[in-house]
Amino acid sequence: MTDIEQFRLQTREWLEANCPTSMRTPMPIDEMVWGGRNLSFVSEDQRLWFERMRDKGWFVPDWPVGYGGGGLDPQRLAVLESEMRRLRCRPPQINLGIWMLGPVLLEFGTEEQKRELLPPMARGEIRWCQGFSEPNAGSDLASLQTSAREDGDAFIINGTKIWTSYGNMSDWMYALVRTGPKEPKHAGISLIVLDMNSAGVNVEPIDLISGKSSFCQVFFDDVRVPKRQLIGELNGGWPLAKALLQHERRAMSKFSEISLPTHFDLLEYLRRYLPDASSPGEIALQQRAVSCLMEEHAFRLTHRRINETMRARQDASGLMAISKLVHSEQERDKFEVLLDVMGQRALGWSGDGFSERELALTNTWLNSFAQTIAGGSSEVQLNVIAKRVLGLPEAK
Amino acid sequence: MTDIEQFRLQTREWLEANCPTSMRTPMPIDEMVWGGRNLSFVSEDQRLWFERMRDKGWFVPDWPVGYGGGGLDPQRLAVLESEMRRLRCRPPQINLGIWMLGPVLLEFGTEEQKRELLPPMARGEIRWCQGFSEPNAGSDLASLQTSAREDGDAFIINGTKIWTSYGNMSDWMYALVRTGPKEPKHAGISLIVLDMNSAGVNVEPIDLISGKSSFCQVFFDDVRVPKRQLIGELNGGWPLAKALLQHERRAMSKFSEISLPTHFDLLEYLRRYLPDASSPGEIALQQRAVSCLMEEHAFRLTHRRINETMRARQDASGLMAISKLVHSEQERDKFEVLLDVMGQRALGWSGDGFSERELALTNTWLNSFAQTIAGGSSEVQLNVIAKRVLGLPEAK
Amino acid sequence: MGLIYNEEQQQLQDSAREFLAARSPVAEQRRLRDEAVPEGFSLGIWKEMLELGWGGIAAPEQYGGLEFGFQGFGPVFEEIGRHLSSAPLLSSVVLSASLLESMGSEQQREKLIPELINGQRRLALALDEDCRFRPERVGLKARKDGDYYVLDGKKTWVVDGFGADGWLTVARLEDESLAIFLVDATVERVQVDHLNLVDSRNHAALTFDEVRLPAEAKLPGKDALLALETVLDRGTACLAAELLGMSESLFERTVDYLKTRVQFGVPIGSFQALQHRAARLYVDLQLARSAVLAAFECLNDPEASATERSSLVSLAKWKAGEMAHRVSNEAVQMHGGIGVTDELDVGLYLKRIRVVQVQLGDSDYHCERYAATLR
Amino acid sequence: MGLIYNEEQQQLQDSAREFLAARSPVAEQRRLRDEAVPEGFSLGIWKEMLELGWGGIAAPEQYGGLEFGFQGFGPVFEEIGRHLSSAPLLSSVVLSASLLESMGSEQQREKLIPELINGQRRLALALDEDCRFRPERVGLKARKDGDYYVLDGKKTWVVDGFGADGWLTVARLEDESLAIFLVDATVERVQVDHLNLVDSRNHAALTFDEVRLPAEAKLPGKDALLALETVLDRGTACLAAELLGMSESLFERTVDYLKTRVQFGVPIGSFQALQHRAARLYVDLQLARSAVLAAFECLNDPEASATERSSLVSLAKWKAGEMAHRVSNEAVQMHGGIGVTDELDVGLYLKRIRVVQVQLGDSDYHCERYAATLR
Repeated sequence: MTDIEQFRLQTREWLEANCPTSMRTPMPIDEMVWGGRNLSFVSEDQRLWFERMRDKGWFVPDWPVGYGGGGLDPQRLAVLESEMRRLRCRPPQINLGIWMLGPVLLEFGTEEQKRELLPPMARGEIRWCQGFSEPNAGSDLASLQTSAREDGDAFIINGTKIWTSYGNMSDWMYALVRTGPKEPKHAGISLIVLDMNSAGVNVEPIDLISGKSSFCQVFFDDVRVPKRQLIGELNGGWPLAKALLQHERRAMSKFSEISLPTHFDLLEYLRRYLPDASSPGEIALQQRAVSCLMEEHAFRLTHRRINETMRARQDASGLMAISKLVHSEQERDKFEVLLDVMGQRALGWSGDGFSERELALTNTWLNSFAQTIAGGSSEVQLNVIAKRVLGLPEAK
Repeated sequence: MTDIEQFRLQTREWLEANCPTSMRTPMPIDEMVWGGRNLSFVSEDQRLWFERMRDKGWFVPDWPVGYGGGGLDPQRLAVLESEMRRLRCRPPQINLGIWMLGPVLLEFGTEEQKRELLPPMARGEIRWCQGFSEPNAGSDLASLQTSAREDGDAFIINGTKIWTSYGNMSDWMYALVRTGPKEPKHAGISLIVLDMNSAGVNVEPIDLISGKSSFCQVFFDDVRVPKRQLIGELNGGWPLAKALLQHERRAMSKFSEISLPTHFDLLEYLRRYLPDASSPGEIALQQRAVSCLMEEHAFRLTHRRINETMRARQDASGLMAISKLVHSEQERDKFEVLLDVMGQRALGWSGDGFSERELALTNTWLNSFAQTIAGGSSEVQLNVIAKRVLGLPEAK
Repeated sequence: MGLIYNEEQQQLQDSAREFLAARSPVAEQRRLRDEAVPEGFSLGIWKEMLELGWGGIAAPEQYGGLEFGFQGFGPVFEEIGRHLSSAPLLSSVVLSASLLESMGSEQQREKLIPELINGQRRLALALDEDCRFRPERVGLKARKDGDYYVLDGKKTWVVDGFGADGWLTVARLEDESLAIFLVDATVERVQVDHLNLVDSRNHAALTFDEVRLPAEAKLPGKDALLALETVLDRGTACLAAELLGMSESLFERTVDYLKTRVQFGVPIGSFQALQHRAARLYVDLQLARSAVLAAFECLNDPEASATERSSLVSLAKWKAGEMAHRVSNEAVQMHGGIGVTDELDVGLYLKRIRVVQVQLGDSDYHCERYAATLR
Repeated sequence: MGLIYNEEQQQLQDSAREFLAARSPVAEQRRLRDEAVPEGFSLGIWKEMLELGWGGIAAPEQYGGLEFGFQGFGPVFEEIGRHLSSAPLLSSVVLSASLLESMGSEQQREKLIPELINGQRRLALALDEDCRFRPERVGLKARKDGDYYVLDGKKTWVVDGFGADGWLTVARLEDESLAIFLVDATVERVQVDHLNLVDSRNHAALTFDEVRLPAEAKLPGKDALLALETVLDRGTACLAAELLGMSESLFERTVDYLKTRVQFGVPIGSFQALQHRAARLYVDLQLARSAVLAAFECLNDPEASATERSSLVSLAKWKAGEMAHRVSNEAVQMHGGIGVTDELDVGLYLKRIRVVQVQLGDSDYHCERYAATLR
């Protein structure tokens, strides 16, 4: 038996012995364990699974042991992941620190920063949030304005960050700030990390058209951050930001893999709310709904095609470039049809007059508007396809 | 009785006596009289009406008598026009010279040019065509390349013009040419007139996707044009071109008033080709066709609103800016639906297998593609609405 | 009138705009929502509207109306839409007073119409039973029992039904014909449930559990379905005007945003893709306005046939609905991240537009109805 | 196979592309049109295609086929579309040979399939009678008369029906069931009219005036409708692949034009509005490709149910048709003035796309058929 085969065997045994069966089921969004100072569990199994994986260093199986990781090589990492998939193990902890900041720290951080920041991250003791977008810097990140002025051994931060997920429940933030106000836009940006408990940090959750949300706006009012919390070079944040954004894309896809967003099956609703279409208007609506289902079907097939293309080691970049655009727009289109099918029943806001599922549908519908904007708006996606995939010239 | 009332009475009597009754019916497109050297008539009435109006100078009722016009003041001109409308008199002659070049000559021409060019125009002896567009200068007229090089008392013309309507049946052309190759784009353009019989002029009709067309491409190969045929200043053609384009818009609307384009009534075709929609697909198609009819209805109402707005002396410029766009796109959309309704019956090209009307429909459908391109493409129309009506900033 | 507002209509629009901007701006709608005012409107502002004479715009002088003509509601509802204002003008006046005028007894008309016009009384129309609008599919039963009628069944989406003084309730008689009953809110065995929709207005569900009504509660007029159609056409045109007003306001906000919001160093309105999309919205807005004005012109024309009327009203609601749909979606998208926050008014418009799109028939319904006029 | 071509399919595509680019480029289609070749294809090139083995791609070895599997037709029809090539591969092989295989007698199969595959014989399917595709609405009657059948009625849009050696004709028997007759072209009282459509291909109308056929002309297989459905699914998938190939070629030409055509001093492809529209076409093309490949995968899978098959085939034709429609309209519009001239190939693609969109069912038909699989 090779070493790898042996590792697979041991891992399988360990997982079977240590992953509670209730942690081998699909994970509802409110059963995610986020780590951090205010750690809490909804079940004993959840706590056990968290602690056992933490003690193996397997929150971050491929990080060096010295920083609290599992020290696995890529081959062993792949084995662990495939065994976890096989048993359908839930991820024991979810944390932007691990997914996004960690890899960047490993690449760009000083030894001191790694020793200070990575081990608590690897133990799930700190919940991290991200400070990138600003009210005047959405798609155009380079024009961010939150400033970090040098003052002795510290930076003084002023400004505001927006769309920070769970900003109100996080312990630390990694943020892009402007340290070089006179440099051209990209050149004056730095990456810093800061404790959300620092004096002068204020967090306000943002109400969306769909109601309460996990997004926050974070305000900085003369917040003092020690200079050693600068990651990378002063004014050298842009390449780090790009690295982080790449990790973000990977994290987003991982996130969508493990989370179970409420899915509304158009066909099911058609059958329930329009069981026997008889008038011309109803029949036309039904056919429109079917077109919508067909578009979804074609997209599911395209998703499969992406996987097959990658497995065949062919170029799938063009297909991947359309994926977010198509998915978010199809969701929006589906809700438009659902609204037509359900009439006012799809427009309930609260109260006993509507079923829970109907209210969830309204909520998801209104959230769908954010999906064609957040994470690269449809317009940005179209620009990318036009330029990178089709090779059309820069807009004049 | 005022002079004007008397003029109205006399005009009415004269028209009733001199306009043959067959010339008081709607005019099919192939019964237009275009004037020119190769004048021909399809009926004796047509010839009579042409000659009688010519002899009154009423091809150009408001031009000075000295140039062959009728010498009417604006008030009398309005009377003549309203009396002709009342009797539904056909226009006795159609000529781009009268509609477009004439007014520009009257404003910008030298006395000599007026004496030489206007009277034959006023008698319908010369058929004029227009040389503006070039293969590389469509929407962007200022980048035209047909050159006129000075050589003694003449210009030598080289290059090509495209989309010249009836170029192969016209006697003279007014053309924009580049006389100042080094000046910035607008500044090096001049307006000249030339005899299509000149040596070196070659005309080729353009075949369209719909088949034969009245559009031509005109080639100039060292064509010699006397300098006195330059209209306006050397390199001063741009303002004249703008004036001509304004007359063109007016001429186009006049032309669409008097011509009877083959109209295809969607409702009639729905009744004939989809008399009893029964399957869901057919019903959905029918409802789609009805949406199309509703859009047409809303546009007809908008047309009426434009008229009412203007009569009330309110600003109708925004509404007028959408008119061409909406009309041309609705026509195209209508044919898309007609194709769905009629299947292959809408796709006949020739032969006995199709009715004449079916073949005309195919032809009109294919021509409809030109309508969203010619005379200011839909893209140009949208730019105009965005900038002039909505006041959005110039595209960066 | 015609397809542009005449002088009186223009004056009405100006005064409505002035009044609503001052007394019932979007912020007021936000307040009503945040304070969860159960009626969904402010009684005080409603009284002020009636003092301006809005209640009597179309009503005959003999019942205290101004007899201005139905055309007067066009500019008023446009402005109501523009300011997202909320009031029982549609439910109690346009629908209920009109229905009483055509179906009520002389006694009912003389007593009730003036009260509706001056706000002493507020009625609502109880018609819908399904999630899609189908006025002919009435299942609520009215059984004759001696001198009484007994009503049994359910109504839903009763606009302004909560807190109303009564409901004009459409019911099916034993012979399958339709009848309209004036059900006083004080009557027993009617359960009223508040339905909280995304627009935070007043919508109610009514449950009639063997409700006994005196015979005179049944409006005596003949052919309830025909009367209903006429009245619904009026209401539908008003909703189309409301959609138009909302969309125009939302479009103006969006164009302003395109001019002022800077990204990549330029106003985003200089991006050609957004320019073309904005231009297409403008086109849609203009076509919708023409259709809405034509509907009011027709409603005001005593010579217009029922077919003409339903054709033009359905065209107006269809086109205004389709247009409002596009405008609201694009408004959110073009505002980007901030467009999905509750802080901006864009979301309030979007939500109200969706509700109005559905009320009294959505696009599919009105397309079908327009098609029927082509036969 | 899967949703990407495997190695054999890739080879087939490469060789088809090479062959068609050399022997049957768009210019050849233009020549056939200008010379008004009545068959709409070149016999020589057809023979060459058969020599390449295209006739035998799916046919069993026992009848001289290659038994490569139906998946082989995907890349071939894609390339046929890309080059606008014209040949009776669909009519004589995909439709007719398949139909004979499932419905013919052993004798018929053994004699005819090899002849179809090697081009000795050419058959066409005579099914349509109406202007919209409805395979179940067959009106042409077949009456039994002693040892004979008498056919009476009309067929239209018979693809490659002109000059064919015979027509597989779908007829309705006296008991209302469907049957398929092999009608030899030499038989009397069949009138063949050439229908000249915008794509200048071979379309025919057939008139059967009391045509007497021997009893064995009726294919003996059971359940003609079921067999027909299977065969039509194959043909439909091939048309979807043809649409895909045409659209991809047209899209590439358009993107090239956007990059090279200069207006106002810049390539028009730098205008953002056009960029976004081009990007959306790319999206549509990719979704359509996935659907087309899935249809071929399913047709090649012996375990797939009839429902799965019709669902995926209808999805492919629907999506490819909708996509091709958009691509062709935008290709003309983006090419501007020159896009409407006959000089450019854009118009030839547009016209062929419109015909293929309609053949074997347009988008409405396939949307309806897909819907039926959801029940």
